[in-house]
Amino acid sequence: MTISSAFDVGLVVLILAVGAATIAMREAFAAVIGYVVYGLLLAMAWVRLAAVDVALTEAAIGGGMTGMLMLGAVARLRLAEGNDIRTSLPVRLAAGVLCVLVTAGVAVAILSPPKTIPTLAPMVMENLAQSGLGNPVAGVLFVYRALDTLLEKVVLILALLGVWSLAPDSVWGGIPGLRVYARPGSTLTFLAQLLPPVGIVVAVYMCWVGAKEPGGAFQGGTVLAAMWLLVMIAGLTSVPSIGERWLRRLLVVGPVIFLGIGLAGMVLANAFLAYPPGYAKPLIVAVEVALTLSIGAALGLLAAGPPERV
Amino acid sequence: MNAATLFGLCGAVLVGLGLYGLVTNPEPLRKILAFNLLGSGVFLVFGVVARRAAASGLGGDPVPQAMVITAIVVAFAATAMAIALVLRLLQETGRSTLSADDPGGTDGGNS
Amino acid sequence: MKLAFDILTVFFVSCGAFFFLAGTVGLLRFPDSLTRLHALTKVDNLGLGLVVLGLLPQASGLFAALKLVSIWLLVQLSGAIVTQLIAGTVRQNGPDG
Amino acid sequence: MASFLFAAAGFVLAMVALGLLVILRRPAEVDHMMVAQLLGTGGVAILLLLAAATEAPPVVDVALLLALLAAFAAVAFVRSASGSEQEIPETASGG
Repeated sequence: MTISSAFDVGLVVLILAVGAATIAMREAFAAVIGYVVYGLLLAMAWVRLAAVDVALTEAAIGGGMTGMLMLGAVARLRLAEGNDIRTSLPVRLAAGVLCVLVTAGVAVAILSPPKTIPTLAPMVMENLAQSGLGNPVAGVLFVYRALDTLLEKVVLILALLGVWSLAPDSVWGGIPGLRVYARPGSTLTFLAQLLPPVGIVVAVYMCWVGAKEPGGAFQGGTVLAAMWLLVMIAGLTSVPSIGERWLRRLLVVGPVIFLGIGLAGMVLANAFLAYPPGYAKPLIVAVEVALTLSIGAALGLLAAGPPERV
Repeated sequence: MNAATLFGLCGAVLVGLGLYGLVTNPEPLRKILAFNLLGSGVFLVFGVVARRAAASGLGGDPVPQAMVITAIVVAFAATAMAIALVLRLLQETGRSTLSADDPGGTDGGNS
Repeated sequence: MKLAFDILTVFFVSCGAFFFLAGTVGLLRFPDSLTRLHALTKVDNLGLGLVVLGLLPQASGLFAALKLVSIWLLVQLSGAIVTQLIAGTVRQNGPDG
Repeated sequence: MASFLFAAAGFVLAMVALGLLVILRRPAEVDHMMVAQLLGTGGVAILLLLAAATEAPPVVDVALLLALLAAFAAVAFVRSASGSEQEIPETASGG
């Protein structure tokens, strides 16, 4: 066994242990903390699988944003009662057997790979030069499967609409119920003053470097969202009401520009979401910048929750 | 066994763990958490598919990688939606379980 | 020259690893939350600093080296503030909170 | 050189694992919050060592993101810890 595979075995054992702890923990708070750890460890697994783009996304969303979202819920659900219901032993056993079977099935599928492994990588690499991008993952996201990426932005906005629509009628268009932790002059204020400038630089860097190396709009947008939430939690800026014009424009600017360029492609390049030859890279960078802002706004608002006061 | 297979098996176990948590845990929030675990296991399996197709001087097939990135963001959106539903349920009914019984009426101890 | 750089790397990274060990021992042995927090933050940050110092000779250029140092500075600064925050929770809720 | 760096990364991973084991077994919430610190330093060290060992400079960016989000996660932990239920305390004494 080489040293790198020993490292991998250790990492896998740790991931599984933390994952199991997340399921088995009695306290919801501890379980969510376990999940954050799990997300950050999974980012390392993605690094070992040579998928740095995915590692960045997993660290940002799996570790940071999902943790923030769930911890907010834990703090509220703590006040609820009626959590003592336990699942009976036969049900647990049956579920255990079912899960072992599912695991075994997936494991068999993994251990018996097909003779010729299907891949689109050579095709991507052949055509990547035309787009002027250096990062094949960005190439797939913005050139070959641009429709997926566009629709995903629409899904984000639809999810946000879904979250908003859960608010009572009386507070529609009001302010999201993000719990703040404001203690004037506290250390949190200092952190919220120090970290966001760094975070914004990192977000711009991620977005810019995404064309050539791992990174891109998703990662940059998530960092922006995290920094925005930090500033709001510290009480340095107030949480905007969801009816604000600028907020709604920010949410749609990315998809609208993407769609506009896609429609222009029908005229200029003979296909929806095709880029005219020679202009691919600047257009993709423009789309990425707009998407970074929109993703940041959408993720931040998703974590902030439905409006609760007017 | 190479690294890709190892992480693939890790993904398989995570799928099982997540499924177990999803079935047995009564609290909705824990169910959401377990569902995320299940989902990330599936992503990991998908990542192994990408890794096996390493070609053209790349670490892996970029197509599955791009799809996993999309999936992670969509999973976050779905999680946010689910949590908003749970919190709304709490607001409406004052409890955070999905069972149809009376709140806290299991064995008298409703503290 | 390459050898000298490699020796520097081995030396500093080993020192860093030692401090990570020391931090974990502190986490295991210290009696209450505040002292454990202290062990974790100070010693691990020093360990990370030494690891970064050890990796500098392996960096591909000035920019890469600067990036390494700025990551350490970021961890250092945010780590110090975050520790203060957590310690504040201890003071507010008591050590068992 | 690569195998030394891998070994160092594995050692730090073992230390982080041990730390996690200790932290997550303790009952106090305050101890649980320390995982942000543990991953913020140990995780960054592991990723930097991996980046150097596999000669993959983009991995350094993952370390950068991890450093940033560990601090963010810690804020989330502190905000949601029990005892901070009141939205905004009337007095700013903090004690």
